[in-house]
Amino acid sequence: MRKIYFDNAAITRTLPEVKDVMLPYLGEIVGNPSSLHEWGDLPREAVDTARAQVAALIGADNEEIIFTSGGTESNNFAVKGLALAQQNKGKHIIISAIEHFSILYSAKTLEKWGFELTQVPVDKYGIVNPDDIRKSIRKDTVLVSIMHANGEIGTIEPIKEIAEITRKNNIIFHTDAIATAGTIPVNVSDLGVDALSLAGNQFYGPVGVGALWIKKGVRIIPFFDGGIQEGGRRAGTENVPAIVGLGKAAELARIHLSERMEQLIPLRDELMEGLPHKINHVIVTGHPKHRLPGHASFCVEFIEGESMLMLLNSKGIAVSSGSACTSRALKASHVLIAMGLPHEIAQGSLLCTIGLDNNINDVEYMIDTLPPIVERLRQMSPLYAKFIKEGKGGK
Amino acid sequence: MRKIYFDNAAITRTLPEVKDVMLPYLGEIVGNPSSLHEWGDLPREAVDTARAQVAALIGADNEEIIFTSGGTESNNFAVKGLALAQQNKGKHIIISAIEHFSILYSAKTLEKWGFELTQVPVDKYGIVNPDDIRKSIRKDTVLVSIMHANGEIGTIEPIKEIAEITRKNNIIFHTDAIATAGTIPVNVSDLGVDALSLAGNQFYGPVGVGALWIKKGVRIIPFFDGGIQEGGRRAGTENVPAIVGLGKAAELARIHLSERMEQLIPLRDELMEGLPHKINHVIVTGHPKHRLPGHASFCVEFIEGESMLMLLNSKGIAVSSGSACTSRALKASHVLIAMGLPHEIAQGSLLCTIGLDNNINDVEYMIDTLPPIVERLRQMSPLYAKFIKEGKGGK
Amino acid sequence: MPIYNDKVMDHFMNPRNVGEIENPDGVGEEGNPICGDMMTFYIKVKDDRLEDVKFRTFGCGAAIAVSSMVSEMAKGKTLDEAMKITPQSVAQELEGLPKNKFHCSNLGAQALHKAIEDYLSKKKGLTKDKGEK
Amino acid sequence: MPIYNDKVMDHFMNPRNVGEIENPDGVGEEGNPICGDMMTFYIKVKDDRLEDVKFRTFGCGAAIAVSSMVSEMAKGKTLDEAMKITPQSVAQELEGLPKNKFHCSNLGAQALHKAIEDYLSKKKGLTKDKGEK
Ligand SMILES: Cc1ncc(COP(=O)(O)O)c(C=O)c1O
Ligand SMILES: Cc1ncc(COP(=O)(O)O)c(C=O)c1O
Repeated sequence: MRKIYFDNAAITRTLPEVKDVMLPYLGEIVGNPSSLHEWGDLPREAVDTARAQVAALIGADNEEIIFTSGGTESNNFAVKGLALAQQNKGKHIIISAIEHFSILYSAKTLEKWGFELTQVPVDKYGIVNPDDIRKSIRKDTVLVSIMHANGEIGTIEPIKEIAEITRKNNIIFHTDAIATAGTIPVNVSDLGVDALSLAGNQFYGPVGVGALWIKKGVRIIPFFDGGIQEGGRRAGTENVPAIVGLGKAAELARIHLSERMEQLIPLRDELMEGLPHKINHVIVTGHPKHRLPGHASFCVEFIEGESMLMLLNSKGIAVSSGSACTSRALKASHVLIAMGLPHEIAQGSLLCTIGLDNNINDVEYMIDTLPPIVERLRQMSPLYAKFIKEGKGGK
Repeated sequence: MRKIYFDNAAITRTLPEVKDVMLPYLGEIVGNPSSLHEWGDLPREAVDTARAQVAALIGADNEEIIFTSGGTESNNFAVKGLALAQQNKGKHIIISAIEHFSILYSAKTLEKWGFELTQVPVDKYGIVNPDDIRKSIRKDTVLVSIMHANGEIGTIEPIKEIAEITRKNNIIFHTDAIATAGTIPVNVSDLGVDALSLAGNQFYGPVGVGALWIKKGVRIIPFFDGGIQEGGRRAGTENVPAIVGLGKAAELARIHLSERMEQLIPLRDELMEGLPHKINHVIVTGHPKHRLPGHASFCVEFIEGESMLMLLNSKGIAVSSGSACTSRALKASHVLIAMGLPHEIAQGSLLCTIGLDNNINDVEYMIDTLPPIVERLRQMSPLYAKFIKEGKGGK
Repeated sequence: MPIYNDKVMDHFMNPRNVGEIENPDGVGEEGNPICGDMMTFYIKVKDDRLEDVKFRTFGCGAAIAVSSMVSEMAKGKTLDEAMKITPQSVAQELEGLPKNKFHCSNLGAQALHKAIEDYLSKKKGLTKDKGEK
Repeated sequence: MPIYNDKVMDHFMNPRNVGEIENPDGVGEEGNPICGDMMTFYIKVKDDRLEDVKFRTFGCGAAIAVSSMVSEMAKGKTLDEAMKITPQSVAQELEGLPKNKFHCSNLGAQALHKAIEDYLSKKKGLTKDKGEK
């Protein structure tokens, strides 16, 4: 059977070039970068090279990059570490209503520790209005964290505009760029932010490694207490193979960024037009234009996402529903609800994230495969029966 | 030139069998264990297998294992998470004076958060007296964390005896078994502890992965906020290749544990006897018998560790001085100081950690190579000159 | 290891008794789309036995499989027997459900029970109002 | 990338001017073993110039390399010139030191300066007590 992987928001394939640079560090080369003897030299050099590669991807200085175990750690580190470092200044933080759980629940933890949290709303496309940030700022606001793009609806946020506001107000601004770094142009100076999270598994690098960029001079409290690795800011023996792989993935992403985007955008647009054209009562979620290159997301009315996902799976197609990272929670996505979608429509969330392995045939196969599946589930659905009888509930 | 790696406490070589099981997850198999489609099946199964392998190594139930990014995360998670989960009960914790920095500084962070910390002393061999734990327990003590063995002096602590005390007093007991799990028999029921940290890079598994075992029913506050991976206790996309590698390393360690110990112990004993026999004013640090199989540690008087390490390196031998993980801090080891060694003697710390790749020839080469190095540095040392003139300062 | 076993997958891929009964003797609805699962059961009763059972379900894979299994278990049973179908017995017949999907199997049995109760209360009414019909 | 550059390594592996001067004109000690680094410098002065410089050092690779470099830089210089040797100039001659090792280079220059001061204060004493000698 044909197999099509349309779930690149969940995890991307590690590229062969990335694997190749990791291999020597899986047994052949032994040594701890912190070691003073020569066994430490190669690993230390490899980590330094990777640091430069990651820095180059986002236009940062090498020493501003801190390696972490992934996106979730970077986000926990940023939100908690930046807030705690400033708690004498104030205890109010601002995030959006559609942040990833790793930001949202880190902020909720800060609430338990005595911080106050404001969640700014989003419009029907999932876009944060910079004016809402401006209005939410108080004298004791010390941190704003708004994601660069949302992995569930693909919408890209106006980070630059928000940064102008935080800068004027002297407030530290962190952005979760896990869905964007390595996928669209990300330059920390252009964006004007103070801290930025990224993760390897989102742009064809290894899983289990990420980075936090912190602008020189910005203070942060370490999240991992212990040894003095990463300049004393992140303890723990460096994960050399993964870091080396992240570096290579960053280099490849930097070099091939525009050609990758040129490959993905037409496929995305085809899918975003094709599905609602073929199936009634399908809503595109997220912004129609300001969105990630390979990201097409929908709500299919009257049916539930998991059953759609499973039937697509039976036809060889991998997609996601709701938050890619936590679809097992099976709660209506907080992102879709924040955009004003009713719960029953949010339940029909379908997320196709196209990657470098996909081509137009995959998209066409998807457009052909989904309609009978939707039809079948609708025939089973009491909501659809009601709608047909009463003409109610459709959007 | 001959190359001898005697720094297995810093990091061990990843075994080929471990690498082999990791390889398919570096590109060939794509998928997120949390995904509901079939791309999630293999990675999920692989993580479950690894969980069973790690559980088998320490005699635990599968669901009690939480995968982490390494030893430092496991220790941060345990100390902070177990203390915070019980803060309504009390805010006093007990650790030893020789814990790894990841325990020590996690405890110091808890102090900043309003907890009180007692550090129990150790004797001249680095052994914690269970009676000191008993005496330190207060009404509001909620957590005791004592390491199973110290990576710097090799001493194995009387965990079982301490567990009897904590159990009687209904206090949660965590042990940092990062230096022991996979190296000597570790069984959580035998030990009687409530939580235990381990890390792959200490027993020929991959770096960047560890585990925290928590006894069923023991409450912990997550350290990584975010998604619901690892049963909601550790957020973040699972590092499948590393987890799979950890599982394999655990299996190999379980099967070959006694033969590995039988290989290492004679080498260690040869070194521990040989060096002080060949060189005057060399002190064995740690317990002469209750110590890790491959672990030989010394203080060489009148000279400093790093210069010794560098001259050994120039002869092809890798050793450590002071804490393997943080030798760049270049502070006199808190472990040696806690054992009552004067600072100037602690500066001469030399740590040879023998691994599976070593044989008796390596040990003999070391015993032949070190004396002229020591002699040379002593000839340069003002302390030695003083000692020779005044007969003072030796031990 | 797929998240659902073969039996669950079979009932999900080939659900039995999907649809609606015209002029049903009883109808039971449980759950709501806001929570993610909703089931409507229709029954036809003859001689105190479930002559026919049909359902419509909005929900996840487990919800559909459970509905199908409940309909199959119920069909042909007496009303008393059918009222004894429990979430546990449904999950057992399905040879296990993922832990976080267990609530779905509650809904299946409950929707069936509601349909039976609907039938019983209608019958009571009918018995009382016999003359009028 | 080794933590020390070739020049530092050369001075560490082949330190110049190790040892003690018999009947030195000045002795300077800096640091202490508790902190991990200790250096003793011995000087011989002739016509206001450092005719000979020797040292003994207890410490890390950087401490030994710095001592060696200081001794080499100082030898042959006038006392005034030698007093102008700074931690920066030593580190520069060594073509750089790791950041966390920079304090070692402080000790080297300081120990030399102490030896010179020791000589100067002794000389003063000598000049005063000339008659007695
Ligand atoms: C925007 C965003 N932030 C954070 C994360 C969490 O990353 P991870 O699960 O790799 O730790 C994700 C995951 O895909 C994401 O899309
Ligand atoms: C006893 C002990 N605990 C904790 C650690 C920290 O482990 P890691 O640096 O791999 O995170 C080490 C490191 O060797 C150790 O020996």
